[in-house]
Amino acid sequence: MTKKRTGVFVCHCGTNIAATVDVSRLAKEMAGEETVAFSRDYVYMCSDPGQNSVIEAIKENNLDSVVVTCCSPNLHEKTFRDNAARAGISGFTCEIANIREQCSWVHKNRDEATAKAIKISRSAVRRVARNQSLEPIAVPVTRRVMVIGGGIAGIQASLDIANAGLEVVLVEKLATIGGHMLQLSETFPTLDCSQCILSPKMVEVSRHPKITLMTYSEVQEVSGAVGNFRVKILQKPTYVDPEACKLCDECTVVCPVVVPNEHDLGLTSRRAIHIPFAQAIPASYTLDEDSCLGLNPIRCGKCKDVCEAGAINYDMLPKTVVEDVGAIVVATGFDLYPQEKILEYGAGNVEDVLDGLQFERLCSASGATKGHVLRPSDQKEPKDVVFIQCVGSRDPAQHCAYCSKICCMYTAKHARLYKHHVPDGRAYVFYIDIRSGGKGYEEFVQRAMEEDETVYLRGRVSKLYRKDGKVRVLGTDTLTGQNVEIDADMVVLALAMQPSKGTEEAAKVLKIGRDKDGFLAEAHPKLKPVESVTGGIYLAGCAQGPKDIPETVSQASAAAAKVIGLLSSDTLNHAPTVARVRRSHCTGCEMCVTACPYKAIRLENGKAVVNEVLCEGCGSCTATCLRAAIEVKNVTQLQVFDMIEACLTV
Amino acid sequence: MSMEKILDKARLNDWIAALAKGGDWEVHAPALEDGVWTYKPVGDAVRMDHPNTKQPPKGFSFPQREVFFSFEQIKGEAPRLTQVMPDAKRRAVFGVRPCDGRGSVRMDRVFADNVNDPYYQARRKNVAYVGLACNTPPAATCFCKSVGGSPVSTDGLDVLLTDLGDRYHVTAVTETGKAMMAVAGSPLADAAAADRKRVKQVHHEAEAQPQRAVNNPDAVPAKLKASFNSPLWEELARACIGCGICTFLCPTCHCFDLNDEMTGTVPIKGNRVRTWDNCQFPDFTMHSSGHNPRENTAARLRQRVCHKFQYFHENFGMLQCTGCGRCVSECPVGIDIVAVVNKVAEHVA
Amino acid sequence: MINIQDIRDTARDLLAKGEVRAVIGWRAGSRGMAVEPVVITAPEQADELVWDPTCYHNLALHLVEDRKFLAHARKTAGAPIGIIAKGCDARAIVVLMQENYFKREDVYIIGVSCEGSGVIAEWKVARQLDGAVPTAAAFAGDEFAFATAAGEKRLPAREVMADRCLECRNPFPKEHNVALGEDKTGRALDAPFAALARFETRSEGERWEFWQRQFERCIRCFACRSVCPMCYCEECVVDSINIAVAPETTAEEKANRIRWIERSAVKSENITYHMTRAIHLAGRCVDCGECERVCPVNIPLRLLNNKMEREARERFGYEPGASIGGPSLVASFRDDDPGAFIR
Amino acid sequence: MNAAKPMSAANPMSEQQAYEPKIVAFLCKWCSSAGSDLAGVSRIQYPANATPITVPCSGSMSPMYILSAFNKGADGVLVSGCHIGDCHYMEGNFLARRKIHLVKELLQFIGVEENRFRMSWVSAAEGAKYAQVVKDFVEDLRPLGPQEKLKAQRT
Repeated sequence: MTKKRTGVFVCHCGTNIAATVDVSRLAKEMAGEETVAFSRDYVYMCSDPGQNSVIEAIKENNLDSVVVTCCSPNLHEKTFRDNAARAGISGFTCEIANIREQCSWVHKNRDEATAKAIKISRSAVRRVARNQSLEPIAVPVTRRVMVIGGGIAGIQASLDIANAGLEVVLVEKLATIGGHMLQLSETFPTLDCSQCILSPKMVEVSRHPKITLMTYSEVQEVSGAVGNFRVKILQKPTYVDPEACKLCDECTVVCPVVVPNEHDLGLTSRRAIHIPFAQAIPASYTLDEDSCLGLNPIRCGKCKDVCEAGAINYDMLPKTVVEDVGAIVVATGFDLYPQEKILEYGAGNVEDVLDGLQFERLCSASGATKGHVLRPSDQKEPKDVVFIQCVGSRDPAQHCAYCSKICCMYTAKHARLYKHHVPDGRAYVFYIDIRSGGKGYEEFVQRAMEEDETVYLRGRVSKLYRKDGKVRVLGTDTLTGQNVEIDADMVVLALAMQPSKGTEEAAKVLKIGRDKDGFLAEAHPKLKPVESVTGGIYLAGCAQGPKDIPETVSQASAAAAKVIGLLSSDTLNHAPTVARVRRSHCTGCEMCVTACPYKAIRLENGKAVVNEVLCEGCGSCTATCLRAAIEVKNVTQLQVFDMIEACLTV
Repeated sequence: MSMEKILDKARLNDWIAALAKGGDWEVHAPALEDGVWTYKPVGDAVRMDHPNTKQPPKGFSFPQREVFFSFEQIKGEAPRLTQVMPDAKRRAVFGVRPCDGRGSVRMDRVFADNVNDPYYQARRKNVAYVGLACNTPPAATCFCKSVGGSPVSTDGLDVLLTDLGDRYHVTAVTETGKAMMAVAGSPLADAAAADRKRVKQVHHEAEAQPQRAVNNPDAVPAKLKASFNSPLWEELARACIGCGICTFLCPTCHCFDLNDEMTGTVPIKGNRVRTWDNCQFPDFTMHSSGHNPRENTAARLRQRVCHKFQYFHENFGMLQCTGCGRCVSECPVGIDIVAVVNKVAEHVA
Repeated sequence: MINIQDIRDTARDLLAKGEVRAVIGWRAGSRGMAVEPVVITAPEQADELVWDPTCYHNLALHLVEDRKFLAHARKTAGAPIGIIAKGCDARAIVVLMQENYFKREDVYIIGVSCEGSGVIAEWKVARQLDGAVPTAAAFAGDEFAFATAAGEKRLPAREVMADRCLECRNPFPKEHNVALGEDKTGRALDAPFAALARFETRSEGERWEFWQRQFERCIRCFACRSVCPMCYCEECVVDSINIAVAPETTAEEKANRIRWIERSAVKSENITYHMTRAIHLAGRCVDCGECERVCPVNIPLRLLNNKMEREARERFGYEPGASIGGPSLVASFRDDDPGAFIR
Repeated sequence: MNAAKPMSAANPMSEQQAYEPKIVAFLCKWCSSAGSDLAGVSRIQYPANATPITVPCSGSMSPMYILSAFNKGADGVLVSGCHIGDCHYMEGNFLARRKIHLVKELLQFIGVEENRFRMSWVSAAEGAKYAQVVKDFVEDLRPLGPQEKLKAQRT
């Protein structure tokens, strides 16, 4: 094995590093390392002249490897690896020593910081001394995409991707696509009808030749990696053949089972066999097996009897479908924070206290009251309506710490809609702050206050309870310092948004990370907002965090653009830092096979064999192998051993 | 001054104290620690009721680890070496059994006859062995007599003690031994005629104790030579697990390995270190090519046995084995060098 | 009580019918009372086989040796190999099969039950016999019978049995093709992990004082790993040179073996060696206690291995040697593994 | 006997002040290393005692790394990975949790001070937590003095 000729390039990062770390001493110390043939410091290594100087040094000094001691590898590892490649050496013989984030920025004492920077850099030098020159592995990709979730985010992403010519499989858990947006009455800040703008998109999805729609379906299992995922989907039986169904509605008439209608959030009821709503896509009925008397002609069978088209089939079975896709967009949306958890507001047990979505349904022309705002308890028009913002949001002590972002706007919208329906009514809004960032948003809120004469009260509601046929609301107006007491006909709570149950399930199945609040974690909060930490899996909509429709649509399109970019060529570059088996030491004990999270290792003739395409280089195998018979290239045990020594060198 | 003395057992400690004080000796004696008889620097009371120590006193002249020199390498410069010699402390080792005394004679042959090993010699010249004759019934594994030794042999010892019940009979064997006895002062009394007579009788009885035996030892070297390709070795080594007990506990095994131990410093520093090596380990004869000339336990067992009973004899005119029986009693699977030698010899005949 | 003739007949039969190519068992040794492992290949050798309380050896080790021997000689096994196996031997065989070291069908297990007894600890016997040299040992119910020059001496099993057998939880070889002797599982003369529990009452400082004395004594003869059926690696990670070489092994690989520890038998290196071994045995050690028995300097290695075994059992519900098909301890996990120690 | 006490009693005051614990901090690339980056970005100051080694995943932590760091003279060893459920490689930290539990137990069993070894979950968003983990560790290590138990003697 010939000794490496490493170049060390110490970056000052202006004063970011140089103010705390003695960069010239660092460069000098590194020159003393056995394998270092060249070492220098420079004010901005990542600048054009900086990068060019690295190329020059590589060529002039015949270097075969590079250590750049600078900022986090998350920022410039790619820069310097590409740069090394430009100089004709493998990018994988370039390593970054992070002496900024992990050193100069967190220590003040110059001697201590310099000493630590020397250790970090020496560690990188010793590591690179054993780095192999590697080339990326080209992996053929499946140019199909799965979108999970059929709300506006999933719909938008599907359409954008399909319009770019890629095949899309759209998986929706419910019997229809549309999501929460379809439940909304009008949308801020333009007050255009939600259904009117969404249903054309739904139709487009259903008719798009590149989109396969799978409703009433759930993703069960995902294997593989970016470029080549294999997804198992469970299609639940609807017991109705959508091809045969004539949408005559005879079946619902005879169905004896009446249950609350989810689409109307329980404000109306439906039958066990039902169509979620008139514009459902696919336009077909679903027999909900949980409430049905038994899918059995002996027990009931009325719907089957009445169906002239013979569309109803009690023997329909769940079906598992396997789809191969190259990328996945997760758009599994949100749920409202449960009203049951809001003990201070009666935990959902006080009549005429509604959540925001229920109020949407009250205002909606397709809703329970056909667009008349009538309170549920007595179907009378409410004259005093209290809207409470930040219910469950911004309350780290009891509920969610985060701001749900859209409640200020939709509460203003609710107040305005109410006033438009009941011009002589009085609308009160309790708020903490008004957050109305967005095009036309502030003006919208102003109009709610001024044109629609909504009374905005800055303060929290401490308590509400039923009193004399009304809801007594006790609050404080912190601006006047006075206690407020309102006997309301109806109260609407702007409940926090939380990740939907489906989001939680999707995270589990896809094994992607979630943040502390349970929303899907993006790879980088600023620079990779639509990427999950797992390659090939992208995020759209409220599954990633609370957002309104325009933002959701933007994010969905952004995710689509990422997917289209990813799948724009037939192959993907897979990092070559994958596991390698030392066959002489492998005994075939299979521990690595069991430990590998990617099922990338198998036994062949009694020895482990790595599928380099599936291997992500996590090193679980290395740590599990008792005989050091499997290691990740360029992070070998010997390299870590050398790094440990470098860290402890005196 | 007479060569023979009598030491009241109760005054053994006085002699040892005198050695430490008057003679500047660091005295070591067997101590029982966690069930293991080990030579330890003498603390309070010395007991010498040990059957034999688990390890022979070989380590006093040939420690398991010995630093030869330290080195330092600054990049681009010639390495700087500094020889590290053993300390000059004189060590008196009490309670050495005659088989181990004879072991020392054999170690001397290797490291101090034709070859000048400065580290060995520097230690050896400062070690004195105060032997203890074996006059209790021998262990089931003892066979010193059949390999030319005796339970009362003085070979390799400086002083020989013989247990006479409440007293020791003390004989100087070498000039060093005499000097050690000279610093004793009053604890060592002249041996009376009765004591001399008694000791002779004790020695005679000890030598008469029955032991297992290597049969016809004089013929063994030649027979082993003829056995080199015998399939019997495979059979004999079938149970061998390849551990290093037999040779690491042997009073005459002397193979070693050299390694550089780095200190994890900048500039690079380290020590060139000699450690015991072990012919029973697979890596002992491993070539860098992957070829191993002694590729199985049979070849390795043969090496051990033949070294003791043939090669050493060819080189130095004596059997290397001193019959201490450690390799027999400690073998995890009961491989018995006496049985092995006898079986092979018998087979060849 | 197992009749030795039954063992011999079984072995003879299997060999005669060619159902096995050899039988691993014990025969009388040449030094004192202890038996020695033997591999017999002919029916007439069956009469050499013995079964007594000095059958300490975990014969699974010799299965490993057999596989290595075959691999080295580039021979294929052909018929299965027979092995006489105590409870602990059988557990070891199960772990080896779990790790694909053998296929089940390649091994014919002649299980022998310890029947509520166990093997002796020689040092305990020596202490009790007070100078008398035993030349043979035999099971005698709750006692052991020793033949000495002064005639037969009997000692209570409880007094001279090896600690590992006193604490044994599974003295019956559950995995077997044929089993001899009565299943007396559940009999434990001492509570499992009794010695460990006693040791753990010591303070941190006392523990360190104890262990450093033990490890300082280690001479690195590697008898502990040589005798261990689980230490079947071609080459131990602590050996810093490349013994195992395949045709494709590169010069770089040969040069790049890590020296996790130096060859010097000094405290720090000895500790690292023994800790490495304990970690590598976690979930694999079946507590046959052979490492402790063979240690020439009496390092209580069972304590270390027991510690790992009990952790695996109590924290992870894992029992080594319980099933051939189960996942290995450190290659698997449960969602509710304890994590309170993590900040 | 408490090993910590004689150590601090034996060392004169000046040496005590000079003693700075040397920590090797194994950080997983995706969470803890990113978390430490965030500490940097947020300019959260913490002691310079811990030298980071970035490994792909806490699941890649061979127990040998920990033993080796102590053998080479680390006064403390830190292993930090993603929170359970957040592993970039899905299951690596589950494997690590089990394996490292055993190493930790073994270290304590042979009498190495509990505070010499530490494991933490630090996410990419927990810069402040990383700083706190290091701060706490250094404080806990200080009274223990230099780690001599497992450190190789090379003279």
